[in-house]
Amino acid sequence: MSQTDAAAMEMHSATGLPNRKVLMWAFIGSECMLFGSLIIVYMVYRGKSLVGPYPSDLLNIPFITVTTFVLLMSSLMMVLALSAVQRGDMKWGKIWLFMTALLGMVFLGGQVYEFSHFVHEGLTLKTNLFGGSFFLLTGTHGAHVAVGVLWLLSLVFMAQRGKLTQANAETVEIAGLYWHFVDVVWIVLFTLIYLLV
Amino acid sequence: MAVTSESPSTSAGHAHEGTYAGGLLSWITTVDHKRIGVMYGVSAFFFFLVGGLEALLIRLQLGSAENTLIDPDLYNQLFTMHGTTMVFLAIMPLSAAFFNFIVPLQIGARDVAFPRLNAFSFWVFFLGALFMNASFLFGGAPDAGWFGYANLTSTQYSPGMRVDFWVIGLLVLGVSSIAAALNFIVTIINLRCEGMTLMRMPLFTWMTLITSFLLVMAFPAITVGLVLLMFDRMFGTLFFNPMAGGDVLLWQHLFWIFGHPEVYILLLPGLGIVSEVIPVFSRKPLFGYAFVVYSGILIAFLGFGVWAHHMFAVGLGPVANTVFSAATMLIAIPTGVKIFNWIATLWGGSLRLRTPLYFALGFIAMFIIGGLSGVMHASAPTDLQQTDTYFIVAHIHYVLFGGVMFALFAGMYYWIPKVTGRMMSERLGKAHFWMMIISFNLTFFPQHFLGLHGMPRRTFTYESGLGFEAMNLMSTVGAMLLGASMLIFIWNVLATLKKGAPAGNDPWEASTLEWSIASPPPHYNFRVLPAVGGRDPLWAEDLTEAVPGDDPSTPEPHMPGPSYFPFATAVGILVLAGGGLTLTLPVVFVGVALILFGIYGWAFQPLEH
Amino acid sequence: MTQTHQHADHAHPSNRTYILVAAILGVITAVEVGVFYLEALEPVLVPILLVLSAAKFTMVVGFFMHLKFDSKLYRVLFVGPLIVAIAVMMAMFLLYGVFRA
Amino acid sequence: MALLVVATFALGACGGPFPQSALDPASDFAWKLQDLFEGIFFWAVVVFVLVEGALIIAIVRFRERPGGPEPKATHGNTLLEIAWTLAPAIVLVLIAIPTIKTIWDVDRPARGESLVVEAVGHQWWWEFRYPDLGIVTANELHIPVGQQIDVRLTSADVIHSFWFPRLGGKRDVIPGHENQIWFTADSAGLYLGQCAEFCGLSHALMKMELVAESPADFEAWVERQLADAVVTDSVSFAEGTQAFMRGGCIACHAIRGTVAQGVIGPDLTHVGSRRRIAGGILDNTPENMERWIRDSRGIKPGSLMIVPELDDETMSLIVEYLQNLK
Repeated sequence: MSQTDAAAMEMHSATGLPNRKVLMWAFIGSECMLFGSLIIVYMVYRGKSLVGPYPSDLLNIPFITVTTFVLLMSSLMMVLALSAVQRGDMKWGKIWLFMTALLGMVFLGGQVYEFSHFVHEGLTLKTNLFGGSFFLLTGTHGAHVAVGVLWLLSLVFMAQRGKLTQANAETVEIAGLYWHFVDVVWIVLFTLIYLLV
Repeated sequence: MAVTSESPSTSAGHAHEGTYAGGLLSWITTVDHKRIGVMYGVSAFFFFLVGGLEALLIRLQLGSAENTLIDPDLYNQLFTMHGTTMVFLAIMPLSAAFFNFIVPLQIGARDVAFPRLNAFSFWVFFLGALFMNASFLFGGAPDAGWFGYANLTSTQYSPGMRVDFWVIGLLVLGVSSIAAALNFIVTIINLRCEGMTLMRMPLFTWMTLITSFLLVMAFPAITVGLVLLMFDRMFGTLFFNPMAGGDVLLWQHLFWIFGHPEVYILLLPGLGIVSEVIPVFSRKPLFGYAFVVYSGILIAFLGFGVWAHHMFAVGLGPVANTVFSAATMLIAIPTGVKIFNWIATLWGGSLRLRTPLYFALGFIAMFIIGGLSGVMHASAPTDLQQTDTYFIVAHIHYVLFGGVMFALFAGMYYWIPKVTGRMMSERLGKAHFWMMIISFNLTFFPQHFLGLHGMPRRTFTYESGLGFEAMNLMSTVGAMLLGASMLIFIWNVLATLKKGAPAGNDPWEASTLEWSIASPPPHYNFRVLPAVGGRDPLWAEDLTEAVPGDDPSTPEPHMPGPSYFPFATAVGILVLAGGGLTLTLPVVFVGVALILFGIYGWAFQPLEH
Repeated sequence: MTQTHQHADHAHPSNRTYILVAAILGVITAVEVGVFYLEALEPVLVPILLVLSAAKFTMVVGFFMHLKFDSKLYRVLFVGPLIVAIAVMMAMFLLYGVFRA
Repeated sequence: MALLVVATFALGACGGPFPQSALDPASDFAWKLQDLFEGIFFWAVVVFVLVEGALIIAIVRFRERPGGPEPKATHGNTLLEIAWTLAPAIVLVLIAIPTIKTIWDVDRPARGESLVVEAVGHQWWWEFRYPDLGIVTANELHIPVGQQIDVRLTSADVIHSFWFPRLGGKRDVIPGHENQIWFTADSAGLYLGQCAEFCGLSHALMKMELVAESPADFEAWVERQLADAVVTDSVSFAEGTQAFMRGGCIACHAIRGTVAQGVIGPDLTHVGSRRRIAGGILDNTPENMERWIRDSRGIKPGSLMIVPELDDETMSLIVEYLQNLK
């Protein structure tokens, strides 16, 4: 929402905390339960597939380690972007934001490659319980990454048109919270899906 | 009655009936929390009547043994939609109506934190509710129970679109609930007026906050369950297919991880209302405020640890049953604490026996019964006899009707003067109360015995000779009277709108901030944002210091302008739902395009016009 | 009254800290994968991986999301539901014997 | 005290008798639940009287009186709060102890000698197998009094729930899981049961019966069930057999000793001996059997039974044939 909100409504904040940031944290709390439930499904069905391919047949640890690293680094880009915007350094702010989105897209590209490889190897949603729960869990995460990429690109676009300035650091911060959370979820998924086969 | 007709602010009160002025378009684009609250209230009450009508048809069918009035196909649709409607389309949005109208007033704010998100929540709820009920016109309503146990909901055992309507409808309603809950979390945390610390918040606001947290934490679990089911039905996944190793019990876990907190989502707002009404009409502050607050938090927290008590008969084994039995019994303690504190509030008071208090007292009396029968099936072994029988039907109605609906009616009688600016008829209100409480007990008390004597629930017929006839007939007669009692309420509301006496600012001599301003409140609520120095600001010794009031010398504050983007986004979601239901990609794209259009327009439209 | 609190989060870590944190995250990830391939660690694989992953989780949330430095309220909003989610997950894992060998 | 509780219930309830009542236990399992329930019920009554009493006293005593004093603003009392936190806690402990004892007594596998019965839930009828005796039947379970019965529960389609209220609590019948329930009937008689988990269109019409009889009677019943379908020389029997095969019944039904070996529907080897047909909803008379065959979907909506149009003669032959399968 625009900057004029608070002024227009004389909305003071009893806690001194920005409304949108409180909203984002509460939303992230809710997301914990969403991914928690999806993880429950994946873990409960781990090893319950009646037919293959099974996780150990398909999961490519070195490959996914690379994309995991890419996503971790995108989080670094994100904090650098925020700190640049907070300093008023919009040039670097824009660059770091774009880098974040770019690394996000690389991660998504990796996921697309992984998915199509699995499908090629005979694993689809309908093949077995592993297929269904794997695609649903990582797919939901991927959708979150995609939304984040769109969001970040919108911010880059706004910055390009001069509509994103130091005064909007909060807007970047909130997008950042979302982005880091998506990263955090992947940290958990990486361990549970790929390493605890 | 304490109508402050001489006070200067009453004249201001008349001036504010413009709060509701304007045509249909102004309602569609409104972002005013009061108008949204009214829309929530009216539509939720409409769906309450729809759900009630479904219940009456069910009772007509069960009025006699081996009755053939309603065939099983229709019967299963009716009980499924009765449950779904009452939970998601009646009680939750009725609570939301109070959240919307009352909470910003109680905390001394001009609106909620995100007014357009609020409008969006309402429209998603309303369109989702229409979507769910539209199923009646397209091949029949959902018929697998409001709990939708897998694998009865699979395409093999539930072909057609009925269950799809249910799955997609609930997903849509979940969006609405989570958005609204996030909004109220921020509103209550951030928009409290000066001096209103957390431990000075009115109880209703407290319970709204706790309910909102429950919503954001509980809904994701059912969302995941529904998505699994949707994938099974639409894309052929195997999540709930036992032939492929899928576990049908996983649905039950996910459903009840949501479903038990959901019970408290339904209940806590009612507890909040009663905690407001009782002190006001006892003329003394709430006894043990902190304990009532903490017990609410404790109930909510424990609510996440008891879901498997809905599954005692599935054979989880003695360890799980012991743990979940014990955890469930624990909940009785904070619940008891609340009841004792209410009675202690009454004790030593000067009870003004007006309609809101009647309903609040009726709530306590009925809720005790529902609580005690609840303890009976908290014990896993006794539950083996009671689960899935009419005993549970009786229990849930003592909690949700005798409990929650009585509390919500207390809230309606209490706050409708604030909403409309007019007093409701005491005579009709009390007639409504007595007819409702008598017919309620006539309907549901015998059902305890029906259950214990072996009548399973969700059965469209019962054989003669099992001894069920007399009690079922009693129940049916009671239900008809219960339905009729609603007519008194509707009559009362209509008469109030037409010729109710002016309410003034504070007809009940209440203590919270919503009563410090005109009825109905002006669109900006407070000309000057109030500041409070205690829990009961209007009862404070020095009124002027506590509440600045509606000082006409200050200019009217600017309020956010109307916006059609929330409505457009909600319509986009409805279109998307329709596309998903029929699996037509073009419709899905149109829906997504509408949603994106709505969100972008929304994001870039300044709040003030 | 609100303005005075607005920038309570002045104590931002520097970019140097961020890069250090990112480096540690990368190292932990490498260690995780290493542990995964070391057969000698097979019996303790699960606890090691869970601890390492929790450490990464905490670092991202604490430093990148500023939870370590920000208002306590955000911590309540996040950690409350997180605890409920973890408790529910643990209960379900126990009911289904997920970590049973 | 048991009597007192039962009397209270009888007074509170109208109608009756209640042949399917959980309050009339007839097995060890059912008695355990009943004893526990009575204890909890006692405490519920005590709490009910105390709390509702306090509420009523408060309402009557503190009604507003004209000219009465403004009430004193009390804000709370920590001692009282502790007291009314502890009081229900104590009552709950008194309830929890026997509860947990009973859980560990009933939620465990059967111990000792028992007669194993496999119950398979179908939409909307029950298949019963006695694996040790080699008997397959439907909707009517026979057991000897005084012998522990160990019922293994599985489902052929959706979730059902096995429930004979007088013989104990429910246990869900879940596809993909095997559940277990065990009990010992303490007196001979006919017990009524019914599916308790909503299982689709005709859930209300999924009934079953249990005949508990003396060991000698049970032995006799086993003998009769073990025999193949009765074969007589009468012409109508042979014709009936032919008609049964012609009518397509053999696609789903089995009659041991004949070519009929279908597995989808109930085993009809001794259908003539059963008290009821059609999933326990119709008395087993020739008229009812004909009605059922002609209009199974009218009587039980959603029933899977498909019967081709039969002329009157074939129909009467089939009915007579089935009635003779004692």
